[in-house]
Amino acid sequence: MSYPWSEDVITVERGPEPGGVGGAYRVLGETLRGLKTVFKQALSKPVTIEYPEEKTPVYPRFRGRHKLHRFEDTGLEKCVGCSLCAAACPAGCIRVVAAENTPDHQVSAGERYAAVYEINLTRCIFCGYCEIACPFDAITMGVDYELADYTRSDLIFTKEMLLADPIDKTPLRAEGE
Amino acid sequence: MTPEHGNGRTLRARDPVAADHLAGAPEQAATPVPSVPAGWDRSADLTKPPATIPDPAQVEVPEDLRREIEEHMAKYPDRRSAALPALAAAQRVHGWCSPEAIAQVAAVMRVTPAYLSSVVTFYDMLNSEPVGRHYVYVCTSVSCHLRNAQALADAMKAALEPGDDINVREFECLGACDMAPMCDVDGRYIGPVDPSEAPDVIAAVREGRTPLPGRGLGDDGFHLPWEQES
Amino acid sequence: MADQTRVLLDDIDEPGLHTIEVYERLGGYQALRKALTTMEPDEIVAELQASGLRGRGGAGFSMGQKASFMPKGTMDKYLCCNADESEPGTFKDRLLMQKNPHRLIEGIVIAAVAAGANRAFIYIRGEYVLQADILNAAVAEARARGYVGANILGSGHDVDLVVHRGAGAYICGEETALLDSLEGKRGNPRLKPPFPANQGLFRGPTLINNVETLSNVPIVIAKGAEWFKQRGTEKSTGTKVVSVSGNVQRPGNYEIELGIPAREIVYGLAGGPPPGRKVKCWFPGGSSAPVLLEEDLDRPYSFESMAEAGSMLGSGAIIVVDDSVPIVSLALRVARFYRHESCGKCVPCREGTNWTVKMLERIDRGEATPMDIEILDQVQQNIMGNCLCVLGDSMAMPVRSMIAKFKDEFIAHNERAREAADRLAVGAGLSSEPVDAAA
Amino acid sequence: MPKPEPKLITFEIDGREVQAPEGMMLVDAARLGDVEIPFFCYEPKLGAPVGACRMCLVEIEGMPKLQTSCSTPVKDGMVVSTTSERVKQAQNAVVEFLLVNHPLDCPVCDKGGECPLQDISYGWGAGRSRFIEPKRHFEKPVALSPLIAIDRERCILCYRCVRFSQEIAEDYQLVFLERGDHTFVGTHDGHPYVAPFSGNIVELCPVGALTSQAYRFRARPWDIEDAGSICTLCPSQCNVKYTTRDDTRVLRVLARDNQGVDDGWLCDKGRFGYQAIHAPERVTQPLVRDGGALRPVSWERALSEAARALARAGGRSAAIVGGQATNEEGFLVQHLMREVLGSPHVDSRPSGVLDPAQARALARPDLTAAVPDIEWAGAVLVLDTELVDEMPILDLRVRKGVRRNGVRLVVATSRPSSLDPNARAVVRFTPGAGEAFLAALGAALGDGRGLDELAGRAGASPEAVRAAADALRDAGPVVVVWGERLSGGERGRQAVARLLDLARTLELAGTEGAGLLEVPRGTNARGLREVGCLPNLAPGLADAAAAGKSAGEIAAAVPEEISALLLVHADPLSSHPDRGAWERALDRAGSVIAFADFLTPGLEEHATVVFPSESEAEKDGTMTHPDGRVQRVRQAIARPPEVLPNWQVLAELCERIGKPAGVVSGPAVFERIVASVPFYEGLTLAELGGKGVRWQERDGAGRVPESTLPEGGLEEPPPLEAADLRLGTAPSLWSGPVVEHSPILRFLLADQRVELSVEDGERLGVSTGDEVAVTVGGASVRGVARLRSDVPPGSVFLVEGTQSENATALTNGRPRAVKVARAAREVTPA
Repeated sequence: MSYPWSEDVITVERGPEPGGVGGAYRVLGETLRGLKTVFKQALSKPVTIEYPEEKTPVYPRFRGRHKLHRFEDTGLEKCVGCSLCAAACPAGCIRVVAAENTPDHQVSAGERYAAVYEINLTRCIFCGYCEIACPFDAITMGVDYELADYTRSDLIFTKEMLLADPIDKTPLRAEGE
Repeated sequence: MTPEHGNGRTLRARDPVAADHLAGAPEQAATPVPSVPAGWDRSADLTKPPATIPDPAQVEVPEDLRREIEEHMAKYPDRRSAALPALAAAQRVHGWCSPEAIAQVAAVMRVTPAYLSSVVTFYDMLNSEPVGRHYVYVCTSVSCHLRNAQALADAMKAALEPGDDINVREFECLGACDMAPMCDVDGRYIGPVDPSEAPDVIAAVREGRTPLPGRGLGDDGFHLPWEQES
Repeated sequence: MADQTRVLLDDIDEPGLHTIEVYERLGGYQALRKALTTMEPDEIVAELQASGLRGRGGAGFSMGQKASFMPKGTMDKYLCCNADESEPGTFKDRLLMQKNPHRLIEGIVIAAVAAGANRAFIYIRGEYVLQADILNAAVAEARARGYVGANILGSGHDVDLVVHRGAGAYICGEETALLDSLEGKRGNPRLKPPFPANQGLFRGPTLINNVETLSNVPIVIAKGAEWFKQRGTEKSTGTKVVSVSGNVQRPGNYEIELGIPAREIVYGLAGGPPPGRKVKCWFPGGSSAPVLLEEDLDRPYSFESMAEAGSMLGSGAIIVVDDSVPIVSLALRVARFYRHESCGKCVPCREGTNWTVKMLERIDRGEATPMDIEILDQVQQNIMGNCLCVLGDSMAMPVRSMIAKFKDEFIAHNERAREAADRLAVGAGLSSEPVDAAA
Repeated sequence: MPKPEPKLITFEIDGREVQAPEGMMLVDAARLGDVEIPFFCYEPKLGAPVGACRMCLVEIEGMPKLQTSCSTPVKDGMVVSTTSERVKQAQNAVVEFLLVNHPLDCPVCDKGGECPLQDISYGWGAGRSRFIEPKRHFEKPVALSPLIAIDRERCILCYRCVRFSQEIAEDYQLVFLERGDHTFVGTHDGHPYVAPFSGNIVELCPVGALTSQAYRFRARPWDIEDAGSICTLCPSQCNVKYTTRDDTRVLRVLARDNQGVDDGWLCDKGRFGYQAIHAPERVTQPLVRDGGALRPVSWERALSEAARALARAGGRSAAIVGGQATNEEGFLVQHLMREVLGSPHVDSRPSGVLDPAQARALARPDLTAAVPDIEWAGAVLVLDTELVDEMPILDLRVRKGVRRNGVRLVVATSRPSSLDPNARAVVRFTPGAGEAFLAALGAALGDGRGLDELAGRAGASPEAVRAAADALRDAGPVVVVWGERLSGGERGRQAVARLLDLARTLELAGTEGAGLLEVPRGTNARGLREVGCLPNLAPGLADAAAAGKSAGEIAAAVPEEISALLLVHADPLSSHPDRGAWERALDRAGSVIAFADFLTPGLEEHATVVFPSESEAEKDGTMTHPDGRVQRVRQAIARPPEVLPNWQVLAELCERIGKPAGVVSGPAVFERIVASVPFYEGLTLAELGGKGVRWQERDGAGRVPESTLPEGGLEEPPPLEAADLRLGTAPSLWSGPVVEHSPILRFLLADQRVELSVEDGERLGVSTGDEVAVTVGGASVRGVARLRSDVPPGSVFLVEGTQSENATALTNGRPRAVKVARAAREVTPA
């Protein structure tokens, strides 16, 4: 099943060659467009956000603090402790220790669950690889960015912390706002 | 999360992949679930001891059976060759290859019961579960299939009554395609058999008579309807 | 109506042929006497080779050549008679063993002496109870007369013969699976090489031949290779017992010379399909042979010609299918047989037969798409040639040939089944579609 | 059968020329040319290939069909393609077929990340499956045994586990049931698969179908690290890999293939015994007896109390070294005793005295067989040892030799052996009559004079002895695997003399591949002997300056001549014969100082100071295999905070008593050993590396002290005393602290059972399952009777080393006549 090379060829549309009269017009046009932006900003009011009273809204795709999820119907954890997030993590900040579900102690939907799930947020680089690696959508990147604390050890988030909703909701910005 | 399987088995929601697979494919819920042999789901009974070669001192073997197995063992350069005849003999004594029967054969042959279990479950004529002592194998393989063997098999099953000590089963080719549709009653081939004769056959087996006398392969003067009598 | 050429079946209707008295009266055991008292083992092998006798079990390999592969030496050597006749459509060995057991025994002893084997086994399928009893009685008679046992006819040759009953497994007809089964194990085929002629039963060199092949041996020895070669074609010498079954008016065993047109067998000897029916397709060599169509009946019935037609002569079992049979049900029946009989050792056969049955069931229920028929065909291709033994191919070949020759019927069957299922579903109120839309 | 020497041939694979030994399977030979052929079922360790998985199909020029490369030996000039279109299609097809019923639950599967099926699907699969029917689904996982879980959905029926059970362990308990696509792996009638080597199937499984109950879900492959070491639980000293997590926990033990030692297998004790390392009952801090009970104390206090007690006792102290001690520990113990305290009393053998001349003869390099010699010998004599209990991995080696190379096996033991069915000749002799048996065998090998009389003295049948002699005679090189039990007891010296005489008769010394191989009681018995832990032998098997007392004599000499006992990895109450004498000795000793990882009842009651000992995974040092292979024990995980290395504690004791040992590290102790043992000359830890080195194969081997085999002058074995029943005892693999403290192994823990012949059972009115008492002198041991048809009448067997009712209560190094009676109507001891 060979793959025809022709399917991979992408035609690139190029602009006109630089130089000449057309080139000079284009340069002038672009310069004016740039100046327009400069003058507009120079005349606008400065933006000041009164943090922490007021919080910067973030885009929905912002990668903030991680969240672990449960199934809505059964309340079971989605995480099965497969440790793929830990494997994918370039910072090595996730630690998972799995254990086996028993009929009287059913934590997740699979055979196994994460007995320990810790993310060391002081090390996390918020790359989102854990989210991509997760085969069950059990971990996603939330939008919370308020991640300051007095001691480093408090920033090692445990499973319970990651499963819980944050106390303050971070305001969201609509796409394109 | 726990769709019922067609065979009454409940799929536990322990396997998310499996569960999602089924939940997300409603059109497949109608398709029959693969047939599965009983042992697949069975856990080992951890209270039992491991099944090693039984000590002859611990197993009592009927004298006739022991003698027959030993005779079979003597016929071959390797005693294990006697496994099939020995198991067949034990099945004649016990009705099926019960764990007890296997233990007796294992004790005489000095092999592990598992060795014999694996042989028993491989062959169609050795029964690893209790069945009737008499058997009626109805051939439903290609040639018989072409001559409506399925109807005969269904008629045989329908003719069974509760309490019958008869094992009626559809069987793959019995090597008697000229007699199709045919059946094998306790080793006697009879055919061609019309489905309407099924109750008679079953009744004969039940009562210990010879079913359809004269129409068995080894019977005197047996010939197929289209053959001239010689 | 065509005639049979009766060589192997010449005295088959003689009453009491299975007893040694009648057999000897008709000239039995003379070939054995000739072979043991006047010929060296090498001469017997040469004679068999010269006769061109080909194995009648399915593969059609030269019997004499097979015997010549047996190594010389003093190690324990064995001969196995393959009497595990289980290929659907085949029932010739049953007849030979039941009616003329002594000729088989005679052939076995001659072949064993030729191969240098001093232990022989008849592996007979477990279902053949009557035949096994007859054989056992015949062996006892032959032993009492000194044809079997130590120092046969004072020749110094020893051949011990044991009738070993199987217990119901088609795969044990495969020669290496037969060896495993005879050793008391599960009947799983073995890897080849080593071939049985080098390392077979109990790790000793072993010659394995079919009942019909071995029954021919006394004839070859008694009448000579030249006489034998005059029958049949140049490459398929001798006569062949053909089992005809299925939708014909007179199913049965017919002995013919190889090379006569198949139509003569199907229409002439077996009476053709029932009145008003036409031949839809036919298996020329048991259920594992690719099916042929009506027009192929005019081909000569021989090993080469059947191979040329894209099928095979196999064990010489013709199954005739008439036009009342839906091809999907036939394919499913064949596939189910092989799924049931697959030993499960190698992956393509185990999973391939299983998958094929599931796809055919889906077509039968009308749940398939035309792409599925494509996949079904590719799965058969993936099975063929990739398995440990030929069982996988035995399903793939006929199923593939049916797809190739009746593809439209597969598609039509699926369509019809789907429409029927839809109507049923609507009737039961299971479908979301409005009733009038379906009507 | 001699080891074949293959010659090199050249073949072509994927366009490159590759050299390979002739007859090598193509799949292996391809690897020599850096061509990888995928496979599942192929495993050369399991014997002949089965060709079941069809994954390794390749195209070979001149062959019409694709061939399985696992079963095709390479030939000169062969042209092979593994990348042709046909091969690729076959590979895709097989992967697709395999995944037809294999669940895609890799995230929850223990094998995920180290799974051949995953790798091969990625590497050689088509990437998608066209199978849209529902897959099989089952309850999962189900137990196959308390040690192993089986997930039949995932099984691809590759034959590896069943082949292991049938062809390697030969227990034939694990089989395929049903056939076709219904085939599954199982046991007879739902019995669990419990056998000494069952754990190996977990390692063999190429998918996640067989998983270890102990390891299930503990970690994923990227969470763990491997640490190579050796197993120290028995003299087999199998090479292992500890799977560790976070440097603090051992999660799993895997085999590390070393042809010279273990052939890549492990017994279940070695595989699952690691759990004892993390058992809460383990001693992890120093204890001192205070107010009648052992209490945790500081190291300072424990060390000073121990040093004071030893210094006070001086020459009246004695040391018992257990088999688990490393060479370093053993060397320091004898140094502490001989050089620091001036006491010659140090012993590492539980019973009897080894004559110095005999010790040197047994150590002769030309007389010692290496482990692989068993596999290629002409004949193997297993003498007075039950390998499966005492050195399990050798049991597999013997089976392999018999199965694959037709080695003639002769079993000569008192108790029926698990190797009996494989043996060409089996001799049963009366317990303790090994000497007489050897005399009879010598007679049978010679002119046969007096054979009947001698066989009678051994309680053996003369025909059996003759059959054994016939099997050994002219067989080619003979390896004698003999149990240390033979050399124990009162007549041990005479028995060893007979053994050496047999070696002379069979010309073991001059023959390549022949020799003696001792199965000692302690793991490092050979090493300890060579570093001087015997009462009359100094390091290097030199004569000791002053002869000390052997273990039995030490027990008898307390308290008159000996007041302080140093027990290093030893509890004589459970491991040494004559339990009564040891009870008295420990009771009366002024101080009992122990190195231990578990408080056995003997220590619990009698020890005055207990130093916590490192577990095998925390230790660094060397051990010497019974065939002379010096191997390294390497630290895999961190020690618990309060545990110090034993060598350091011993060195500290030397220093506190006033004569510093002058060693600053474990390797420094090894250097001292190398300097003191002439035949270890020049050995370095680097040279030992991962697989160890047999010192016999080095230049230093010539420096073993001179010895000659005795000729003539052998004493006649004593006649059998009249007795109703004679007692034989044997250790069980499933006894000892490791089994007691590994939760997963506890179900195997050996209980005392009394094995009797059927005849004796009937005579005494005892049947299987009865509670009976075995009585001798004033002592008695209770157990459950088991009538066995293969036990010879007149013998009765008990287990040594059980938690309670230990058979050592009845043994004193002499064959003893015992009485057996139902416990309910126990007779008063005569």
